[in-house]
Amino acid sequence: MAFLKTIKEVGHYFYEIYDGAASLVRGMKVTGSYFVRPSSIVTQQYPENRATLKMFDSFKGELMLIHDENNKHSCNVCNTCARKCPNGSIEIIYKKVEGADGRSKKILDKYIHHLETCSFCGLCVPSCDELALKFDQKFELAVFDRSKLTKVLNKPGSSSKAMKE
Amino acid sequence: MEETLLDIDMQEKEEYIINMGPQHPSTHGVLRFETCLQGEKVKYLIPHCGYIHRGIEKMCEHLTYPQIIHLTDRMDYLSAHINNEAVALCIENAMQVEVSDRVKYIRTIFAELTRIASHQLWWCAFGMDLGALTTFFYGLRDREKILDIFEETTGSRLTQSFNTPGGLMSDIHPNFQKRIKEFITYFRKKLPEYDQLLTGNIIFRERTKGIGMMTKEMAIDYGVTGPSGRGSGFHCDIRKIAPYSAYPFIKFNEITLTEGDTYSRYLVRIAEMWESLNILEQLVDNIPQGSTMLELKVIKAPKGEFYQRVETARGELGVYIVSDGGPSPARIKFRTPNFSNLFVINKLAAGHKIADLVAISGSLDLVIPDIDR
Amino acid sequence: MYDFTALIGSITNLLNETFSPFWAGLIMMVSLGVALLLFYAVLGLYLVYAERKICARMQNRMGPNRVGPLGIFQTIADLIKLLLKELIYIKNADNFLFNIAPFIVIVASIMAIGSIPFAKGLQAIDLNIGVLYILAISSMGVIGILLAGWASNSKYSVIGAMRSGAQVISYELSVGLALLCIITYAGSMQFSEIIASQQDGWWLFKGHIPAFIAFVIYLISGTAETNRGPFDLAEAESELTAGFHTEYSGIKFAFFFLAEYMNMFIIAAIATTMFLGGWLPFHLFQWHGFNRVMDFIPPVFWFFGKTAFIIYVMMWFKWTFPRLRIDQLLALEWKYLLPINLMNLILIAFLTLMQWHF
Amino acid sequence: MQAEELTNLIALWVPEQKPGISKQYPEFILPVEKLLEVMTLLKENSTTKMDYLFCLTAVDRKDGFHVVYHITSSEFLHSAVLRVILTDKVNPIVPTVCKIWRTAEYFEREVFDLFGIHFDNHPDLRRLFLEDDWIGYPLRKDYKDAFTLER
Repeated sequence: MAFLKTIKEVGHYFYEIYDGAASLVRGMKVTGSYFVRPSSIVTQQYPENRATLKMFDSFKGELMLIHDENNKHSCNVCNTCARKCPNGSIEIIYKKVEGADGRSKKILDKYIHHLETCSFCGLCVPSCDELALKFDQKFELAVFDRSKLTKVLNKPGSSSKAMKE
Repeated sequence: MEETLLDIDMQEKEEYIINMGPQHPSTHGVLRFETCLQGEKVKYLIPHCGYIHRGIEKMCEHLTYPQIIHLTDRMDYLSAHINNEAVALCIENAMQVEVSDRVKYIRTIFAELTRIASHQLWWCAFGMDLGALTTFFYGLRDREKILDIFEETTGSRLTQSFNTPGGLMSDIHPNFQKRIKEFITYFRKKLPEYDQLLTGNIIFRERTKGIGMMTKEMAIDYGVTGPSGRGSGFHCDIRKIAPYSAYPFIKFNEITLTEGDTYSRYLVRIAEMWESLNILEQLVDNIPQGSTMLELKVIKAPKGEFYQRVETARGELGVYIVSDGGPSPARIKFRTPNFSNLFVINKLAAGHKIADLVAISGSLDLVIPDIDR
Repeated sequence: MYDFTALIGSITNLLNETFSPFWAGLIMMVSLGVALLLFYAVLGLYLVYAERKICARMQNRMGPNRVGPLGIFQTIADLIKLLLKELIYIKNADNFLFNIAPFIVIVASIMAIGSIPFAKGLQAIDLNIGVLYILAISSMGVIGILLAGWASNSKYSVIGAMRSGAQVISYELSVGLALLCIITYAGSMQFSEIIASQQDGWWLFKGHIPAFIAFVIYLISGTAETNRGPFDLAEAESELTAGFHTEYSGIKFAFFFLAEYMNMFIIAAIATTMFLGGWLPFHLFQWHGFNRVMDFIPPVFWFFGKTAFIIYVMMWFKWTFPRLRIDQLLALEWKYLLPINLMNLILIAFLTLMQWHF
Repeated sequence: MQAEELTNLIALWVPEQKPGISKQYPEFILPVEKLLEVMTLLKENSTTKMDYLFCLTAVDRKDGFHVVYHITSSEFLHSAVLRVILTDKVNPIVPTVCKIWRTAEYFEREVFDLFGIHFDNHPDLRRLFLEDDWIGYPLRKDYKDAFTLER
C-alpha cells in the first residue's frame, strides 16, 4: 500500500512539473498569438486621426452658450446655472437696462465660465429652462496659460432672444 | 506601535526602514507604507494616509444634495457610479420617494458595468505588481469597451455623475443595449485569456498562494469587505444582505471562498466578473419603460438621520446623512470600503517578503482617494 | 565559402608589410576596438528598439513610430536625450565607486563580445579557453551592479544590489554546468572547435535529451544572469522602483541600460554557438539540394538569425510571466536546476564515454 | 433578532438608555460610562453577536458631540445604532472600543483627527489625515478657515 502511495506521490510530483510548464506555455501562447496578429492592435494614432475622431453626442466637453445664426442666445440672466454649480465656476455679469415697458430688465453682459474649477458634473445644462447651454464636443482643453481657462461664453455682439429690439 | 519611529534607535534594533510611497509604483496612488525590514522580510509596516485628503465631508456640508453627487465620483473613482447611487438612494430613502423600475434597472446595469471595469483595472494592475507587464494592456483594452458605453450615455468616461436624487441625469442612448450585448459576447471570449495568462501560471500561483492569510474572524474584526473579505469567507455582499435597486429582481450568486489568501482574493474577483456578466445578461433585455426622473420640486432630506449601504467594487460603502431639514446635510459621513480594507495590511504583510507586501496590497485593491476622501 | 580567414589574414599581412610590427599591432588593436564599440552601440540600440516593438505587438500596441519610418531612430533620439541629461550628484554617495560602477558593467560586456565567433574567421580573438573566458568575464558585471547599489546611498538600491548578487552568483553555477555539458560532448573549450564539432549536426539535436535539458537550463539561468524577464528582481520595478540603478541618470543610466541588452545578446550568442551550431547553416541529413541552398546563406546571417530567435524567446518570457520572489528564485536554482544539471552532466559524461551521440 | 427584542434586551442591560430618533435601525442613546459594557455584551451575547462594526463616526450637534456606532452581526444580519452624547464640547472624552472591534482603531483616529474627540485607552491616537501640527478640528461646526467655500 505504502509502495502504491509512493508511486502516486512521485506521479503527482511529475504531474506538477508538467502542469507548471504547460501553464507557462499557455501564457506564452496568448502573447505569441497577439504578436503574430497585427490586426489586433487597438491603439490609435492621435494627432493623425484628428479628422476622423468624433466624440459621442453626449460628450461633456467645453461648456457653450448656444447662439443661433442671428448671433442670438437665449440666456435671460436667471442665474440658476450659477447657483446649481457646485464649484462656483459660472459667473454671470449683467447690466440693467430700461425695458420697453419702463421696468428695469437684466441683460447679459458677460457669461463667464471658469474652466479651471469646472468638474464637468453636468448640473448646469439641464438646469437651464431656456435650454441656452450645451456641452461642446471639443476635448482638447489644455492651454499653456491659466488665464486662458477663464472663458467668456457669449460671443461679441450677441444679444438675447428675449430682447425684442 | 505605541512609540513613534523617530524614538526607535534604528542602529540598535538593526531595523532597516524604507518608505514605500508616496510616489511608488506599487501603492497605486499617494499612500506611504513606512516599512521596517529585516533583510527581505517585513517586520511591520505603518500606513500613512492623508496625502490626498480633500475634506469631502466638510465640503458636502456647504453643498446641496444634487451637488454632493459629483464629489462622490472623486472618492473611489473606479466605482464612481456606485458611489453616486449610494448618495442618491440615501436621499431618496430620506425623502421617501421611489424611483421607477426603469431607473433601478439602468442603475444596476451601470453598477455592474462599473464593477467589471473596476475589476479589469485591478486585474491589470495586480499583474503589473507581480511583474507581468502585459496584463496591464489587456485589461485596459477590454475596459475601454465599457468606458465607451459609459461615454455614449453619460458623456464622461470615469466620473459620470449620472445619478441624481430622484433618477438619472438623462435617458440611455439608443445604442446602449446593443453595445452591452456586444460587450458581453466580446468579454466572454477574452476572460479565459486572463486565466491563461495569469490565473493558471505557475509563477503566479506560487507567488500568491498562502500569502497574506486573512481568517474570517480577522476580516470581520477589521471590517474588510468586498471581494477581499469574501475571499476569506465573510458573507458581506450588500447586494444579498440588504438588496437595493434592481438586485431583488434578479438571480445571482454571492461569491465566497474560504482560503483567505491572496490567491483566493484574486479568484473572487475573477469569478465576480463572470457573475456580473450573468447579471448584465439578465437585465439588459428587460429594461422596463418609464420615466427616468421623478418630478421633485425641492430636494431636501427631512430632519433625521439616514444610512445607506451599497456594494461597490471594493466593498461596502455606507452613506450616513444627518439632516436638519435644509437643502444641505448637517453632516455626511462616507464609510468607504478602502478605509477599512487598508489597515489590515499590517497584520497580513508582517513576516512576509517585501515582494509579498506588493502582492498583498495589490490584492486588497486599494484606491487611495477613497481612503483619504 | 564565406570564409573570413583569408580576408583577415590578407589585411594582417598588408599591415605587417607596410608598418613596423609595433605600429601594425597598434593599428589592428585600435581599429578592432573601434569596430567592436560601434557594433556594440548600434546593436545595443537596436535591441532596445526591437524589444519595444516586440512587446508593443504582444500588448496590442504599435510601439515607437514617430522618429523615422516605423520609429527606427527612436532609440537614437533617446540616446541623445540621455547624453544631454544632467548627471545628478547624490549627497553622501561614495562618488568614486558611484561613477565607476557603470563602467565596470559595460566593460565586462564589451570584453565578452571579443571572443564571440560571428562567422568563420570573424572573431576578435579565438582563445583556446573561450568558454571559460566568457564565463569569467560576464560574471564581472555583477561587481558593477553591487558597487552601484552600495555606492548610491539609497535603501532601494542596496536591496536591489544584494538581490542581484545572490542571483548572479547562484545562476552562474547553472550556466557553467550547462555549458560544461557541451564541452564534454565537444571535448574542447575553444569556440572554433566547438563549432567545428557541430559540422554534422547541432549539439541540440545530436546530443539527445541531455543536451536539450542543458539548453533549457541554460536559457533559464542565462535569463536570470542578465537580470531580465521573470528574474528581474534586481530592478523589480513594482517593489524597488528601479533597484540598483534608481539613483543614476543620464549617460550613466544609459550604460546600465545598454549593458543589460548586450548581456542578453551575449547570452544568446553563446547559446547559438554552443547548442545551435554557431554560424553553421541548417542541414538535414540526406537532402543534399536543401543543404546546398542553406549553404548559400552567409554564415553571418545564420549566426544573427539564431541569436535573434533566442533573444526573441527571452523577450517573450519577459513580457508574459510575472516576476519570481527572491526565495523562489534561489530555490529554483539550488533545489531544481543544480541537481538536474549535475545528473545531466553525469549522463552526458557516460554518453560521451560510450560514444553514443551521433 | 427583531428590533423589539433588541430594545428589550438593551433596556434590561441599561435601564437608563433612551431610544433614538432614527427609524431605519433600532437606535439607543447610552450614557458614556455604560458604553463599553454594553458593547462587550452586544458582541459576546450569543443571541446578538454584533461582531462587525461597519461605521463609527461623530456628529457635531447643538447638545454636544454625538459618537455614533453602527454595528451589525455577520451571522444574524441584524443591525443596531448606538449613540453616546458628549456634552462637554471643550474636552470630549469617550472610551475606545477598539479592543472589541479592531476596525474601530482607525475610525477613532479619524474622528480624533477631524473632531478632536479623545478616545480613552486608544493605543495609537494620532492624527490620521491632517498634518500633526494642524490647528483645530475641521468637522466641528465652529471651525473656520479661509478656504471653505461658503454659499
